[in-house]
Amino acid sequence: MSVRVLFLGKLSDLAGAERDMDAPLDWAGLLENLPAGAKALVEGEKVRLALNGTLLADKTALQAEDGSEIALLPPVSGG
Amino acid sequence: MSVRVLFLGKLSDLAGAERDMDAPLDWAGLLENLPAGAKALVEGEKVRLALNGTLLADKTALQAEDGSEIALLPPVSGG
Amino acid sequence: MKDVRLFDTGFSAGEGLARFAQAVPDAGGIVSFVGKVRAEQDVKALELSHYEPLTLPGMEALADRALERWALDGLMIWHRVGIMQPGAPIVLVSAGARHRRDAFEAVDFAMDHLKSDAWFWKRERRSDGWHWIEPRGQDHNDLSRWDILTEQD
Amino acid sequence: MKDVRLFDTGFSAGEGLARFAQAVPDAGGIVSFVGKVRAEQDVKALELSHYEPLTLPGMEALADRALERWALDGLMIWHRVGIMQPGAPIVLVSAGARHRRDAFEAVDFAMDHLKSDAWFWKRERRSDGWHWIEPRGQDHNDLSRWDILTEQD
Repeated sequence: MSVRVLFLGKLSDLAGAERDMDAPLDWAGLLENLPAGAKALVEGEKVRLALNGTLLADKTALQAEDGSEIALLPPVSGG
Repeated sequence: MSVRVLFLGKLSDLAGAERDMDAPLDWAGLLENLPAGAKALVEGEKVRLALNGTLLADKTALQAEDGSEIALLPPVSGG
Repeated sequence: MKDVRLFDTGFSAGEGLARFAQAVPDAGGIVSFVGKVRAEQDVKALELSHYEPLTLPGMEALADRALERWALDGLMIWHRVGIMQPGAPIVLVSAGARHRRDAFEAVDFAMDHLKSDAWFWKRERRSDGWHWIEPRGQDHNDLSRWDILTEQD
Repeated sequence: MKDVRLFDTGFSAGEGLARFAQAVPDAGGIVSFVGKVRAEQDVKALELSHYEPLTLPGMEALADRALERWALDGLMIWHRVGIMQPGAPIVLVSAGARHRRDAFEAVDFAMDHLKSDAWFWKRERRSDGWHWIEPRGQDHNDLSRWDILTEQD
């Protein structure tokens, strides 16, 4: 009963490339399981969240079930 | 004692690719030696004149000596 | 004709260009962009990471938007991911069209969006370790050009 | 690096692109345009005539203006003259630069000027004979874009 959480870009420096968290998982549960540095970034408006390959318009509405994949996506790199 | 006159683009259909004319040759002399169809175009503002590889700002100021080359240049083709 | 690919090993830009030219024999003009890892002082390697479930569909959607917006015979978008040495090709975009303006704009549009709007993260390895490359203001200016044009359409 | 040539026989666009890429190893981006004789209904051949004492110096001057105006590592302008079959390459322009915007603009600028402002005359052979190709309005619009930009510089 777990959810896989992927950390892209510089989030991977703060939280590792991926972590498994207990399912079901909502936004508050996700934040609780993050190291402080990653949590501050993930809470910010610049980090997007994809659930099973689809971007969420409102990441705070996250509801992840067992077997889901969450990706946390910081702003992409420039030119 | 002659001047070579080159006809580029569609002027070559009206006057052939090149003609030799008696030197010295000025603007009036050049026009006199052209067939009527070519003359009308050459007199128009769209045809440029180069003397020995240099464009004349005012083609009516032409003064060509023996051995000179005149090129009559209609507008270039588009795309 | 649409050819969108992600490569996790090196590709030859020359072969890609030749293949594309053969695939659009009727295009009067082909515009191409080849982007390589810059040989900068103290940059040993570049790593491009991505999130595949978004990256490839995003590139496909980008190609579809360009094919819809301009009159193209074909569009190719090839992109590397992984660790690359200086001088290695990262990206190849080619557009073939009857009129060169369409091909220019489509390649320019695709590059602006790949650089700023596609799911790639870059970091450089220098003598003191890896450094993430942050978003650049210029890229957002480049992107906003297209939004303005869209509003005027 | 500047490579400006007129060819009275066919050239390989692929070889030109490969040669240019080798000549500007430090350019992070290379933009290229390849123009070919369009395979149009009833066009058997295209003839491009020129006046060499103006054409080649004009192309050299065009390259110099582009090299002055944009930060380029190199610029290549290759152009065919003579009689060509449909599908044959007519023109190849490549610019290499550190920043892709410079390379895009330089190639676009060079093409606009080659098309409308260079000493080439074209005619097509159709089943009923040769037909001269007249100047096009679009080309003059394309050219005037650069004049406006110059005034704003």
